[in-house]
Amino acid sequence: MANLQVTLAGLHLDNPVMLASGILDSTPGILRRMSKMKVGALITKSISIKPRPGYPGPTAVETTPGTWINAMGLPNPGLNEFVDEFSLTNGSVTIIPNLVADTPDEFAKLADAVAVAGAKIAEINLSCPHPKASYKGRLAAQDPRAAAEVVEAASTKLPIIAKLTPNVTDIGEIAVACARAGASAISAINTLAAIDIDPELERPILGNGYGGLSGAGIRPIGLRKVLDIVQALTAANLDTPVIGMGGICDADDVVRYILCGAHLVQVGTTLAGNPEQLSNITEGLADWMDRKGYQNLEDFRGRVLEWF
Amino acid sequence: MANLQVTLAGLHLDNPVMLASGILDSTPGILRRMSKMKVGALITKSISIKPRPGYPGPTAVETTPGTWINAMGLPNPGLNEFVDEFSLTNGSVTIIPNLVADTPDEFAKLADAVAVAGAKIAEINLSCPHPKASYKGRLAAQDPRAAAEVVEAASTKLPIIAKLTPNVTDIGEIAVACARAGASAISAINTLAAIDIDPELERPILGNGYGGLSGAGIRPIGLRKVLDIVQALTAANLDTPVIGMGGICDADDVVRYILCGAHLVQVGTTLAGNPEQLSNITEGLADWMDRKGYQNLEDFRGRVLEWF
Amino acid sequence: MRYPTFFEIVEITSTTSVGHSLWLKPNRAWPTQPVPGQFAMVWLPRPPKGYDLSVCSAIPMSIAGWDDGNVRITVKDLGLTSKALLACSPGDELGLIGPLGVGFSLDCKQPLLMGGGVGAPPLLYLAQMFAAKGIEPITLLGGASVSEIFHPHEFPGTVDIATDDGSAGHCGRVTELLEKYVPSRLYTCGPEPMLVSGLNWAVANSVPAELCLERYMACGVGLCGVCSLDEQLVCQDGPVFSSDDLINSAEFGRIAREAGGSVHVVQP
Amino acid sequence: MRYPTFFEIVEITSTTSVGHSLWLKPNRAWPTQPVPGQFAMVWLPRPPKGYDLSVCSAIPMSIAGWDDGNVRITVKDLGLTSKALLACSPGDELGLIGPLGVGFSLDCKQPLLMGGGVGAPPLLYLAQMFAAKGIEPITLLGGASVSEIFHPHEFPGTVDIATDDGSAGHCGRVTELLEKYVPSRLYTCGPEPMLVSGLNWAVANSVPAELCLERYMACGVGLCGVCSLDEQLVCQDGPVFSSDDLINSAEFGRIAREAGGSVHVVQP
Ligand SMILES: Cc1cc2nc3c(=O)[nH]c(=O)nc-3n(C[C@H](O)[C@H](O)[C@H](O)COP(=O)(O)OP(=O)(O)OC[C@H]3O[C@@H](n4cnc5c(N)ncnc54)[C@H](O)[C@@H]3O)c2cc1C
Ligand SMILES: Cc1cc2nc3c(=O)[nH]c(=O)nc-3n(C[C@H](O)[C@H](O)[C@H](O)COP(=O)(O)OP(=O)(O)OC[C@H]3O[C@@H](n4cnc5c(N)ncnc54)[C@H](O)[C@@H]3O)c2cc1C
Ligand SMILES: Cc1cc2nc3c(=O)[nH]c(=O)nc-3n(C[C@H](O)[C@H](O)[C@H](O)COP(=O)(O)O)c2cc1C
Ligand SMILES: Cc1cc2nc3c(=O)[nH]c(=O)nc-3n(C[C@H](O)[C@H](O)[C@H](O)COP(=O)(O)O)c2cc1C
Ligand code: FES
Ligand code: FES
Repeated sequence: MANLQVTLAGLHLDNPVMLASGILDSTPGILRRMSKMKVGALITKSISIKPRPGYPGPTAVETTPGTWINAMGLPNPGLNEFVDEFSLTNGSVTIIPNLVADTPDEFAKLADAVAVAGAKIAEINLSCPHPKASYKGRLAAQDPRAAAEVVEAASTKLPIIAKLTPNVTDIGEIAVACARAGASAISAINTLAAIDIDPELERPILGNGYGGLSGAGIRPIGLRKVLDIVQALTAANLDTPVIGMGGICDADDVVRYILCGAHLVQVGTTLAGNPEQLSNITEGLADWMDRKGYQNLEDFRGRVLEWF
Repeated sequence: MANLQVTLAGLHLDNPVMLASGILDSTPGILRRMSKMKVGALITKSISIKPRPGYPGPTAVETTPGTWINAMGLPNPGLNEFVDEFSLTNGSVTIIPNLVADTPDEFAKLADAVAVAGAKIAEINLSCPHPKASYKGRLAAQDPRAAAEVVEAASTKLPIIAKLTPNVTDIGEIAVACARAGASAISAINTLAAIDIDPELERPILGNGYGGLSGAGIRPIGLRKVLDIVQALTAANLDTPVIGMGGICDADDVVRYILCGAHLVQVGTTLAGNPEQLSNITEGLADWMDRKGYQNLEDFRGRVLEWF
Repeated sequence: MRYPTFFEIVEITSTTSVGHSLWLKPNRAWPTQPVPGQFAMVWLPRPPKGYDLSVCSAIPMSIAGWDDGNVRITVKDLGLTSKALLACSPGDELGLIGPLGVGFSLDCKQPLLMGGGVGAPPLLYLAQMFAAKGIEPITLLGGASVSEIFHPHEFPGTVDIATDDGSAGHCGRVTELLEKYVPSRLYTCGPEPMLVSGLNWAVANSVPAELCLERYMACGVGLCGVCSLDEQLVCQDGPVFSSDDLINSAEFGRIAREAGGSVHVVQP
Repeated sequence: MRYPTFFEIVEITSTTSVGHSLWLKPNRAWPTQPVPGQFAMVWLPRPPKGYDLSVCSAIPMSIAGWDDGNVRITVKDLGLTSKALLACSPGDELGLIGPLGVGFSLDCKQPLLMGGGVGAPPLLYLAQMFAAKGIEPITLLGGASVSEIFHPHEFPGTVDIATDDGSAGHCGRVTELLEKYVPSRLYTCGPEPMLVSGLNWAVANSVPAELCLERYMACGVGLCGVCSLDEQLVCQDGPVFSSDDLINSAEFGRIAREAGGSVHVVQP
């Protein structure tokens, strides 16, 4: 039987399949359900210091089958209510808070609070691609120095996964900057900057106008970005693990990411209307490894790198 | 009846729907077929100075329905045979050569040759996203100065459409640099950097490994990039027209791009197996305008900009 | 594909204090007829004058009727978006994503329906579906006073009314009417305390029950999780739940969430 | 979805000088049985030792047979990729995208088939399909000498042979056999000059004809246009064309293209 175990910043996980931030993870109840799946860890919805109600709807629309545009607007109850209500210590599955903020100081404050609340590791969202229409600046994850500053500030408190946006010319450069700044892992990709327009009404579809694309259609883009990150880290002599995501729908897609060098993966959009798919994916990965005769993930991780 | 006419660098076109470079345009015969469609202009396959046989296959694969990854490798017979065989002057529809080269000088040489052969305007491909695996540098269209240099060199010979890659942090900045350097129009988007992997064989699907994503699934990304370009040009007080493309499958999609400020559009991948769709798209656009009571494209162009 | 369909308001009827009914005609037909209890996410692409789009959202609305592709919704004035919906006129356009969620089951010989407030409209659609199948439903309608009772004359079958002030029917809670009946299933929709009483009665009398619930919904399509009730998603596993689903719930009748997921206590 | 299926080579048969036949078993079944005349783009994900992947490509190969989901192709040694294909062994894997293009029509009472070289294998599959329908085909096979005639014993129905050196059957061109027959349709596949003679004979004798053509194919799926024959796409509108399609062609029998689209003249 295949052994799916993997470690992340010293943390032992049963398998490399994680729930992605923002999908079926915004309340303790739904996290409890997801923790019953065959899953290595659960990432929470992005948590900010103050509560955020989210953007006006529509917030999520399927643009082609299996591919979605969304602008939820990072709705969350805010740090205090989050820490009060979400138990980060006594679940059967590791829960990893995802943090979002505007400044390195705020990130450090969030990291401190979740560490005190028992989190062993946190993911930081450097990469929300749908700022309000008025926002014109770049995101932290679009600038290597800004990204490094945030990672440095947050990782004094607990190990940090730096989550990157694909909306950059050179994602490898950002990944290297984050790894050098102390990130324990790099995760990618967040959603692709996108909009959709209704031709009948001549207006944007989403309440927020701007949104991010995710789901089946973006998988070849996510694979390319993960490959770029793995290659850049290797070239810089860094062995920071990479968490791949973007369009994973089944076990084959997980295999694709691991073949490109990902240590772990996250699954998001495909669970819309089908949360149980998360377990199927993990089971399918074990089946695939058994069929191929692989004992451990290392037996095939990064196997396609030689082709590029 | 709606008037679909539009001008591009002084050239009068019957309608704003063009055939995109690389799709059904690599021989005089297939261009003749496409010129019988209801189409404003036809862009040729990218032409280089020397002949290029293209990459080994597989060259094109559908990753999700309607969305494709390809790495053709810019196959073309080279400038001399192109100029000999393709008539750029006496067709019923304007044929616009698309040029690809490595240096500004080469671009200028190509531009000169097609101008001599009768071309009234040329598109330059600054943005091929699937260089050979050995290539590590950035593309011209990923650097505003490099892009401007190429545009400047080529546009001394004839009016130039600068075709941009979406694989950049800030496409608006590149568009402004090209417009300032003398581009008569900006076209976008070329394909998104992508790869696909076969999990059974543990190798890349495409012969070239690296490829570019196009077709239905990328439309929301194309729309966002075109919006970014239109906003950046407007902010810089430039009225350079924009040619939008990426995932256009029907007349509604054309409307979406024009609502975002595109003056013209190009259609590519959706024609795979269905070349006649090009005429349907143009007819559908006329029907939509009639139903909406629009006389001219200006009546609705850029209409959604107020929302962003 | 969970992509919006746009509907033109063709008629506004039954403008009672419980809610205005909007009849909506789609620009692209829904592939299947909705099941009573299913809902749609509804929004105003261009709100009427005086209403600010930036504070309007997409909100869940039960399907309250179906006429050959046209959809009825019934809106109660509750807040910003519902006010804007109520200010619309025929000819205005709405966006709908739907039909969403799991509706009521229709395999029942002697259905008893119990509705309060804007819980009544989906039950009207349910009663009409039963009548179309030749089954005569009994419907209990409750409200503070007669003006709050949703269109009893529209319901096929028997209608039994209760008002708090006795201005129509039984003077008291609508749940007090339950003991008069021995149905094969109870179907109920309305304020959560009423649902709790209904569930208790059903369990005590071994009557299977289906209850249509409300929770704050940010996406409506099973992506975000904010509508969770314990481990269930109201937008996807519900909004209709069976008594078995709810009997051991830690949250039903106790807590609900607002935008962002903040908890508030359900008023008894 | 035009996405690759991977096939394991299960058997290699009929290793004649015309071509080796590879029987291929898919890892994922094709949804429909291919029509004779259709083709697949075939490539070697991992070429056998000594063959360099970087010069192998995906090349078009006619479907030469079908056995309950297993596909037969017959490969002639023509260049880099075909050499590598011929060096494969049972157990090796190939990638296929297909079935692609338009095949032969099967509604014909008295079919006459004429094949030369590796034009014969798709006609074998066609003859087998006719036989399965209870129609007895007549097949004319041509080649330079007897060793170049593709497996005449495998063809159901009558087989009539011509060789340039007279080592078997009629001494001369296969097209010289045509005048012996009055078929209801001519089906032909092989070297282009043979196809031209076939077309001329068919037109002169008012026999409808279907001709299976070859052109350089870069994508095989109707995206790039390089396989064009006049305004038609051989990969999509063909590879089987009717006499009507070809009779006024400026390119058929005259010019073809190589990789990149460079023109060369078809040798008469
Ligand atoms: C499955 C379902 C079916 C419903 N059917 C109907 C119906 O047929 N007719 C009807 O009038 N009402 C119905 N509602 C309630 C309706 O969705 C709310 O009244 C409406 O969302 C209020 O929005 P607002 O902007 O007017 O109010 P706001 O000013 O935003 O808030 C008023 C209150 O409405 C509720 N609310 C606000 N936004 C949402 C949201 N996105 N999702 C859920 N609740 C929200 C909150 O409790 C809030 O405190 C239904 C709710 C659900 C969950
Ligand atoms: C519809 C169709 C069906 C075919 N069926 C068969 C078959 O059943 N058996 C068989 O042996 N051959 C068949 N061929 C021919 C076969 O595709 C070529 O022999 C093969 O591509 C040669 O590739 P290579 O790498 O071995 O040769 P190369 O060394 O690359 O070139 C040799 C010659 O083969 C031709 N060729 C090369 N690449 C291609 C390409 N991508 N598309 C078309 N022609 C190419 C060119 O004319 C070239 O000059 C078919 C061709 C077509 C178009
Ligand atoms: C509805 C939705 C909400 C999301 N919210 C967040 C979020 O709060 N924080 C974050 O870092 N990423 C968020 N994401 C991005 C996902 O975590 C993930 O990076 C992306 O969707 C790509 O993976 P997928 O294609 O499997 O969904 C969200 C995505 C979706 C679809
Ligand atoms: C098979 C194929 C070949 C292409 N070749 C070229 C090319 O030679 N030059 C170029 O500038 N763009 C090329 N492109 C990019 C398209 O012109 C277009 O920018 C892109 O595909 C997005 O549009 P679409 O989604 O409508 O296809 C090619 C795209 C495809 C799918
Ligand atoms: S409202 Fe988002 S999952 Fe139910
Ligand atoms: S081979 Fe590309 S269109 Fe036919």
